[in-house]
Amino acid sequence: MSRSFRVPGRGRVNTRRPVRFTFDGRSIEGFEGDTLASALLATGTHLMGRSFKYHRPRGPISAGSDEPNAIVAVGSGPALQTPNLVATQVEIYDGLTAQSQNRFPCLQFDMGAVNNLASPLLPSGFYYKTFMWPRNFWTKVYEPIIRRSAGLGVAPTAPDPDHYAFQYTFCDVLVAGAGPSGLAAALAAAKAGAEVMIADETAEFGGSLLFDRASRIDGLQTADWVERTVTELKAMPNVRMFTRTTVFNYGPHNMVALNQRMTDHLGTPDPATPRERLWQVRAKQVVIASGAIERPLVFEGNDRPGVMLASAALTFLNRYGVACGRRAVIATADDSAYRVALDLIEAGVTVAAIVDIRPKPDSELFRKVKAAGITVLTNSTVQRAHGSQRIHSVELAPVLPGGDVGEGKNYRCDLLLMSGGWTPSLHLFSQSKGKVIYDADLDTYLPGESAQAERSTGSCRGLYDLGEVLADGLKIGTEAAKDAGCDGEIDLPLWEVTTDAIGRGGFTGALPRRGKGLTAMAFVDYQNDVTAKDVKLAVREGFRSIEHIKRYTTTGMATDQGKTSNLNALGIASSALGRPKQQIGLTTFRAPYTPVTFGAFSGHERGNEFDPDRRTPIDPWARTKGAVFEDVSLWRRARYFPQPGEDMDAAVARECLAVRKSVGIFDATTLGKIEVVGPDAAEFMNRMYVNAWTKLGVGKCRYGLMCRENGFVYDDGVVGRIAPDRFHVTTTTGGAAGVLNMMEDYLQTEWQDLDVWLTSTSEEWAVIAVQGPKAREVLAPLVDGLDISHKTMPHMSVVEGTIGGIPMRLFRVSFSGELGFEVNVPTSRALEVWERIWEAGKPHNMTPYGTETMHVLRAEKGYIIVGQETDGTATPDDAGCGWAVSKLKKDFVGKRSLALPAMQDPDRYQLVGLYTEAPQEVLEEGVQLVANSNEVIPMNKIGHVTSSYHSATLGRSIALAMVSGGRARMGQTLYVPMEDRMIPVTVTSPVFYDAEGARLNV
Amino acid sequence: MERFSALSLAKKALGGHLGWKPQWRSVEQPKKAYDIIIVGGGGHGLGAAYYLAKQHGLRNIAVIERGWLAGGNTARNTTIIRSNYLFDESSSYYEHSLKLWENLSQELNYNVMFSQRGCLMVAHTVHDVQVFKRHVHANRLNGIDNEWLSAEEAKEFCPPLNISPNIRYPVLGASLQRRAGTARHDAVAWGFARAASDMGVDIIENCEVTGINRGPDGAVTGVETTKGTVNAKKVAVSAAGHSSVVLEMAGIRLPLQSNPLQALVSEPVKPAFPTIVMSNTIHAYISQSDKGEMVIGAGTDSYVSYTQRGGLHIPAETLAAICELFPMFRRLRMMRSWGGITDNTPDRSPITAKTSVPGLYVNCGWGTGGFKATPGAANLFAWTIAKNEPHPINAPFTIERFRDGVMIDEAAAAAVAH
Amino acid sequence: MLLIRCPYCGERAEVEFSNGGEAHIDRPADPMSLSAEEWAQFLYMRDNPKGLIAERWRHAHGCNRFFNAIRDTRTDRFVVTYEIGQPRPDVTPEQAAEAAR
Amino acid sequence: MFDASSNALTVSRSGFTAKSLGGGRRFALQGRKDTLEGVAKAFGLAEAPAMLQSASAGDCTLLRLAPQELFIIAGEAGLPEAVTTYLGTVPNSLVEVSERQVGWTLEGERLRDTLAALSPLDLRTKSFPVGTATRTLFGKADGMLWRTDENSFHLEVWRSFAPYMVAMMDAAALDASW
Repeated sequence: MSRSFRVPGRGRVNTRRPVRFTFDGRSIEGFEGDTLASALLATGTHLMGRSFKYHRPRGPISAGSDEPNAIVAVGSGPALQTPNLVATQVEIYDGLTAQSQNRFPCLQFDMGAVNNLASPLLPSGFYYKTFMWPRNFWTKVYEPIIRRSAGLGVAPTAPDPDHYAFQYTFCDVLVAGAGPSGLAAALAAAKAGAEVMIADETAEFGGSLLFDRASRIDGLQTADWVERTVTELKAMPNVRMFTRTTVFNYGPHNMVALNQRMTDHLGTPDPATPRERLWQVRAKQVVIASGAIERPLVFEGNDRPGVMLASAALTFLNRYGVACGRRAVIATADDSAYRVALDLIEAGVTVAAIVDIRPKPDSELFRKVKAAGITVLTNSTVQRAHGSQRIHSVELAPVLPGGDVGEGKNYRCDLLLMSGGWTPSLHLFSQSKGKVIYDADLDTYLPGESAQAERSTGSCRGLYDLGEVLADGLKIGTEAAKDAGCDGEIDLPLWEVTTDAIGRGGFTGALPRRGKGLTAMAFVDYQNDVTAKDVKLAVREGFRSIEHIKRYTTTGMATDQGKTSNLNALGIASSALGRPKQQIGLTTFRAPYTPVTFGAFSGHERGNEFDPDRRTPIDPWARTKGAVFEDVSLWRRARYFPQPGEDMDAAVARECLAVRKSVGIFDATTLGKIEVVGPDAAEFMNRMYVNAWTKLGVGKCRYGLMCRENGFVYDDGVVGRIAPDRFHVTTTTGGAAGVLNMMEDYLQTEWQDLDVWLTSTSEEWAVIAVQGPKAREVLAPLVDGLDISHKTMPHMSVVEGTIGGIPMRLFRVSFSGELGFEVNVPTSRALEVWERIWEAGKPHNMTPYGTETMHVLRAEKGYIIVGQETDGTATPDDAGCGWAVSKLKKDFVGKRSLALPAMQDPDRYQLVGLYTEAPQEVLEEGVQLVANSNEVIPMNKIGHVTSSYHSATLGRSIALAMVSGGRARMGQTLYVPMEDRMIPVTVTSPVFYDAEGARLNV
Repeated sequence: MERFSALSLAKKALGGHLGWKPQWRSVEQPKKAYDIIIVGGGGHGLGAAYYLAKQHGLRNIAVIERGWLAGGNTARNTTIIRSNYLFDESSSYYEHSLKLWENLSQELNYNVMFSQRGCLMVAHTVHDVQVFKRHVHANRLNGIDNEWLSAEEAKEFCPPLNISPNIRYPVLGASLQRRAGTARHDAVAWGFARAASDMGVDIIENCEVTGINRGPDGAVTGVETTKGTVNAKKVAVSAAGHSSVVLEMAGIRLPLQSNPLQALVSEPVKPAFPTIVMSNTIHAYISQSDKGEMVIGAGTDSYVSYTQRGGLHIPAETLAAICELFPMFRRLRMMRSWGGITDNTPDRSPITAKTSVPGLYVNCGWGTGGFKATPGAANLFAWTIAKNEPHPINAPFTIERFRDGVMIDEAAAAAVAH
Repeated sequence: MLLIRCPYCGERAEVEFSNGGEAHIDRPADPMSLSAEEWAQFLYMRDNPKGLIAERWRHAHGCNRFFNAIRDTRTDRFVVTYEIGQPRPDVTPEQAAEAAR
Repeated sequence: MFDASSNALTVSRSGFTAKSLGGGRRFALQGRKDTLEGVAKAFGLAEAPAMLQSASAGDCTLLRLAPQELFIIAGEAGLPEAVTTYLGTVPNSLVEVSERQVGWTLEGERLRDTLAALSPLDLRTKSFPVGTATRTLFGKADGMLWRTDENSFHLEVWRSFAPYMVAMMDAAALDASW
């Protein structure tokens, strides 16, 4: 294993920059520019992973993102070990640690491989047929075993310390893929003056040109041409170029998502660098240049390490300078593999034989290979590859007339290359909702008519000749730029291309074999261990749609999402069903093209920035006073202000008593506020609210209740009339945006005749509630001479004035049941005013209180909280607010629904109060009520508790409840069934305190 | 029907698995007439056929499917099964279903992998706590298991859960229904198809209903399809997102909107997530499949669409929420995403009912929650079709409830129909 | 993410908008004169077409105006957007075909 | 960084700065089209700025944020008398919102990249020329953006969103340098 498989003079890795990394703890040296796979292959290591189901030893079959086998974990530690990365994509750096996955105890000896021995018992769908007895064994016994053996890598267990960036951007032409066609298209579009973005998923631009040693463009080696072209593109100000960037999602309206990997290839990235950046690109035109993927051949043992795609071996050789073996056999159905043979020979690899499934292959390359004296077996097949953790030989056998397979001959080899032809990558095209069409000539699917502003170019639309590909790229790039509105004079290059004349070929399905092969395992989907037999079994069991076959066998559902397997599965299904491929169709291509990190989607929406954290201007003061906060929609509100040693109950009891006995101060800034202005303001309010507004005098306030058109309570709040044509409307904290939206909806779409306009003033005004018998005494000296006596300013009135010279709208309103004011002041001055009131309140032992005390105080008064007493199914009358509903108005939002018989049902849930028999017993909010103490499950429930508190004022507990026919049940005993007992409660009025309202009118 | 068992599997293994028969009869061409036609070959439609045959002795039935069997929402959901709904009407319906789930594998002789891993519904605000406790108590009195857990208890049940007080919306607690779980979605449909087919039900795929035929008396006489006219006295529509389209053929307007719903899975990893977690407040829904994929439900787009896709910003929002609740999953990767078409009613509760057209029945409006109801809805729909009247459990779930103002508003009551 | 042409602000990303359901459903002038059946039709029954839909959008995070749009629900391609109050525009067969594509 | 009561939230990163705006007053003026034209005349302008356009009159700037709305950025003196006089004669809604919003002057060569991390708006000069103003979404905060110069923007958000906005801009500005 120590002997190097590096080929001097080949490859683009930097042999002057050795890089040391570990794989499964083994220290290994590679070079700068290597992937993990190329560096391991350079040491002769093919075994890199274990398969999903049978735990079979596996090596890479590909050199790119389509790799199904070489799946590894990279990084170390509970936070950073990242599972399921593809070794053919992982770039190595000094200190990289990688581990193999899905094996125990180690990659070379894996206990899970016992599944392989049991494989005859584990065909597709075996789990649907078994594990059903005894019934409870599924969850307890079978499923845990299945789960432990499934899964690939291990998820991190500690939070990811990295961060991820996000960016929207725009361009005229987005080119997905920077192989020959992509580069040509980008160049043409850029020359036409288009703003171009071009992205490639690998570390270097060039695609196949980076490993094509045979072709010449303008006499240049292809890699040199790439360098020349990339240099030219980079020099253009209208071009943005991205490596390590996957175009992974083609959304509606030409919104295309890219994932740029920024640090994974670096050993010690600057910690400020985002690990990845997600781009959302709105492109006028998209050019898909996503290339084609070589297809494996399906034969027994095609998964043995050492079996790989011919193009992969060529890539490893020419891009990374690695020979994947010493002695190769090549199995092909396509001419391109002959080029691989020639390059291998040139690099000193022995090509023991080429086996071609086609009866009479013929091409320039074929003749070159023959001329080089290589054994070529035509009309022949691979019967079986031998070896376990590495292939050692392969049986090649002739296909006899009539289709049977004859006796074959074993060829010794350590490398078996396969080429079933090429599958154009249709993922992005298909995601764009373009319809794929079957091409009989190429025996594959190609892009059909575009559904969006998009074009495919190059091998992803079935062009394989380099000259054609480059010309196509130029043409498509020009057209895209033109359709994007850029039709500048273009001086298009004319490239002289010499290349191997690539003929055609290809094969889909399973290779012919000798015998039934009932125990032979020929893999279609490598990672998910789906064999040709499995596909046939699915068809045998009646699964005829390709989507059913995919789901029953799980083919195409592994981390590679079927890039190498889909067409072969289709081929096998086609033979088994006896229907042509075009009548069967492909499964849907689902985004993402390759897996994308969750973190990249979430970007900076994390921690406190997950959602805006809205704070009031009083928040800093509340924090210095030790307030405990709660989230109410986006706002943080002070819930209570505990003093040392106090829990919530103690703090709330103290705060409540302070308000009842003297005065409290409360931050009500988060209330929504809407200024309703215009000559038709009152008419508009009449239509929106259940109340009547016309007669509300200037300077007066009214409690407003709003329904939805379905008749159920939507929001409430006090409304003050500031001027005949101006209302100051308040809403609940959570309802602010919704109420404004609903108002705008009616105004803009139904009542365009009204001269009235709405402006949100929620954040214009901060609101300081001063509540309690001493409220007036505290405020009076502060309001710059304003007369706020009961006579001049009775309950439910509003006046404009100043407080210490600061403009103010002063409301005399109360949500506590005590004499109260709400001081509305400009938000930036609120803290100043608050502190002034605070100082003035000190002689009265003014107490700050939070939302919890606010809730208790209002519950003592029977005031509802929309969303707590009501839940979207309560009418105004249900909520005890029937009094607010105007009987005179001909119409208002919700009126027609309220007239439905069901809305008048006497058994509707109605708001009532409850007293527990034991005065200190506080019910749990949300408990249910029953009428009889002897109810058994399932019980006949007649209501539930919406609010429940200990009332310090009353020295006992109180509760509000919604009870069926509740108002007719006054005095009745109901029961709260708890797990262990029935709690008796008495139905009472929801107003527990000062029912006559004497305390308000002082 | 050949019974599935470990023994049958072993026997067939000896024969290289060549001896298996199709799981259901694939009928290419429908007969001229059936007693009952079910439009829509998803889990609900196939299940209805099964129960009609099994419990009501009606076997001359066709299930007509536009595409491939169970290719709609049956194939596109996140497989959460629970019954902890607030209102009695809903919880009875979903509990009826949950009870059927508990025996479904045995009943169908098809392992639907119903895994009762529990469902945690996480509370982030005081309001959430109040609402969830109301659910817990209401469920308990109905004999439906649902319990309240503190944040610490929730973490014990689901160790990856982030209960740090320092996140934007700290976890204040959670309700837990232990009997809730997940199942293998395809298996349910295939199991029903196999059992129904065995009792004589014809299953016709790739056959689109293009019209509903009615006699002079207005009653249903059959359907037009892309495979010709098929007569039947009863036509039962179970077409999820396409219900409006099919019912419109009989001139019936429904209170439905079809909206895109997206979901996604991560790459498979070893067991790292023991249960289902739902957070309605920050829109995160996650469980881990038997295969090891994290199965994540995203939000609904707000507009009507039949495209089976939506904007990427919707799953992005969900993943941000997932990464807040489970910050160790930030390095996991989205492997596959997809969209479905949900049919949503104004009160987010379904319709399983007769229609105003004699002989025409509809089961729709399941929104984002239809999978969990599969056996229950199928069972009650079959009852309704067979007896031409609803079962007491689905009696409230009529179209007329919107006219009468007797909605079953789980959404308004701050539950979410996931 | 859809690209939506606000009649007032031009093309903007979908996240700036909220959908407002079916368009051209006028609130009855005198709801109280309607039967329960008629009221339910207005309130709840909706076209849910697989094809062209006339729908309302609100440029919620922009000019805050409601407007109408014609869109094909099979492709999400817009035919036209227009101001509230304008009648539903006729869609030519060519436009319909383009939207359905 | 959290001090919601303070306007002094700023961002200073290489390539991007957000400096708090000074005082001044803000008015949301809504009315029918004729009224807006009348107001423009009262300001001494030939016509009201077109949709998404801005116009200056004395120390006031008028931003046409909606067909029925002119958002007015004014000095401490508020609106000219001619304007208030005119408004007294026609149906309209004039609401002072000076306190509702806080804002910043944004500058720097990575300005566009920074904003592009938060907003889906096309801010290329050809799509959003100098003088353009609009409301849009920045992450999860509504914002009002006005391009005052090729490389200078004026941004306002509702006051309580300021800490969020600053944190997001700061993170975006850092990312923009990579």
